[in-house]
Amino acid sequence: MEVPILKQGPYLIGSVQSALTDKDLLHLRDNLVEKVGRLRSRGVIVDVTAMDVMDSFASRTLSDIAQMIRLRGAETVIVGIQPEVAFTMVQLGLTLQGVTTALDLEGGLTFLDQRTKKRGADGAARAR
Amino acid sequence: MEVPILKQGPYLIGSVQSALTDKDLLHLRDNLVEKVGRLRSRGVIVDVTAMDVMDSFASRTLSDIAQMIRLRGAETVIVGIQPEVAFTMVQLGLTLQGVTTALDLEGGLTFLDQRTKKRGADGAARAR
Amino acid sequence: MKSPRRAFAEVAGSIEHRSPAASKEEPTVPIQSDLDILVARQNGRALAQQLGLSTGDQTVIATVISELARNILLYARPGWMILEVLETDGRKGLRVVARDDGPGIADIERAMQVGYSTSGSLGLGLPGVRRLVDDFEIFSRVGEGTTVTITKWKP
Amino acid sequence: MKSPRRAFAEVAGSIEHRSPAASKEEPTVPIQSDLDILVARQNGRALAQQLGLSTGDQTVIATVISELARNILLYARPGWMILEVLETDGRKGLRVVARDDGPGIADIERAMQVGYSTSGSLGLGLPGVRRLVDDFEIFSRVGEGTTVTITKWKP
Ligand SMILES: Nc1ncnc2c1ncn2[C@@H]1O[C@H](COP(=O)(O)OP(=O)(O)O)[C@@H](O)[C@H]1O
Ligand SMILES: Nc1ncnc2c1ncn2[C@@H]1O[C@H](COP(=O)(O)OP(=O)(O)O)[C@@H](O)[C@H]1O
Repeated sequence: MEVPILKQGPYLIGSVQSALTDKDLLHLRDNLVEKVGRLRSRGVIVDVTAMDVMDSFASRTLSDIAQMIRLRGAETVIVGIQPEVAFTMVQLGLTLQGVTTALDLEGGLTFLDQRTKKRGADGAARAR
Repeated sequence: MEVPILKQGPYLIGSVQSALTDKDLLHLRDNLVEKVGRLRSRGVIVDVTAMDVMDSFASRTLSDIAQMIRLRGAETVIVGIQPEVAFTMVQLGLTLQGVTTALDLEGGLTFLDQRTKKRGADGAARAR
Repeated sequence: MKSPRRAFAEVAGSIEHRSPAASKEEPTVPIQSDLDILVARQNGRALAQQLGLSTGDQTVIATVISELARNILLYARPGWMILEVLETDGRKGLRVVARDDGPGIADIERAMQVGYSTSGSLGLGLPGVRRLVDDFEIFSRVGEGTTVTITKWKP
Repeated sequence: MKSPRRAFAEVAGSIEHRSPAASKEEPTVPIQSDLDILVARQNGRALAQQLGLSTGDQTVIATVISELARNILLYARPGWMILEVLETDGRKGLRVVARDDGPGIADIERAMQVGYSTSGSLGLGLPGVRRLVDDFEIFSRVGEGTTVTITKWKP
């Protein structure tokens, strides 16, 4: 299932609607990286509320997305990781090191607003 | 013994009152991970002043708590590790890598205030 | 969330490699594509829910299936996932068997270490799975294949 | 905080496996649940305090007991902890014996390595315990059980 990507002002929001195959996740990655340049977006939110499993592949792909987006000059926030999913990820050793997280869409938007306010109109992203 | 979790403004404070069994610690973990989402907390403090022993299990569980809370978009600070406990932990190789610590409750609150002031009202957490 | 009881066995001997055809009543899901991973873990979650496992444990089962199926896809395709409900001594549990006729693993102990990977991947799969479940067994013979058997007991 | 004297022995031979019943005057705490770990380490701290060990060394004793009891719970339950006060050549010390009839350890040298774990755990317990105490001895025979004996001397 293709993940819809919505443009909301200077941000892109990828809203996962259901469990994803590996190919779906890779499409999401490629689409975000392409769109963030075409639409000159300053931030990206990936909402994973609907993901009931986050295995090593999904976790790695989300990290990759955040790093690729950063190299394109924008910020990424992963939002909506459910409690059971967080529990299982940590037991597996999947900690999304270096990736920003927020509780939900609202938290993600607030974070991006804060971050991008501090920088220029077209923004710039800094490695952590 | 159940560890009481107090809500103080945007923060949760888990205050260990006595030596804990493994099950008590796991309950603390599960309760914090659940509450941080339900109450939209921006930070969590675990006060371990009363813990006279920190073995590999306790140490790992505290790390897990910090990582799970981060995946839910909030910050964690462990406060109150006593000098003898710190000594023994390091000899055992338990260094709470990647986990933020502070001397006491006050130090923990100051840290969280600093961190969350920099970010939006709903906050977001980034791994170090 | 986790029972402290835990069994671990590494078997690398003359045990008969279990044929998937031998277990007739169990649903056997072949793993040949990324879509099969999805189907297998959805089956696993449904069975875990039916058994009355907590949503936390349902997530654990689905994730474990995902990791084991992924290894089959990466290293030993095709393979099979067998899901079964156990009942012994009044205890109920869910068993997952991931089985393949792939190249096998020469050094199992090494494969079980955090960070060891022959595919440039994270090397977290097998040790992580072991941490998530109650019982964990891996049997492998080079040139014949690998069987990983895990059980999650209902508390 | 630590005496420089330190003995280490790995015994894997024909020494008679010590029965907990043989030591009648010593308090033997069975380790079967996580609550027993708590009780054992509180006993240990109390005895260490009685003996006049520093609060630092009391914490060391309690932590060492916790780690050894945890290994029994994870790998070899049930087992026993025996605490005794030693007095030799005018020196006083506290001895902890952790004993089980579990599966034993096949390769002790490996089990003593930092990071080696068969449970996906940290693998810090045994090497860490050795670092914390003055005398450390481990005896294990596969199929019979494991005995770890440590001593902390009063400086
Ligand atoms: N079913 C299998 N068949 C053959 N080799 C396997 C299989 N599963 C795992 N392995 C081997 O074990 C290694 C470790 O696996 P794992 O811990 O899951 O990490 P990763 O998949 O990230 O490499 C793999 O890199 C691979 O060499
Ligand atoms: N009492 C015991 N009986 C059997 N095996 C044991 C026992 N204690 C330790 N072991 C083995 O030694 C390994 C290393 O132990 P340890 O250093 O305490 O680390 P960890 O408990 O984190 O694995 C364990 O993983 C286990 O295989």
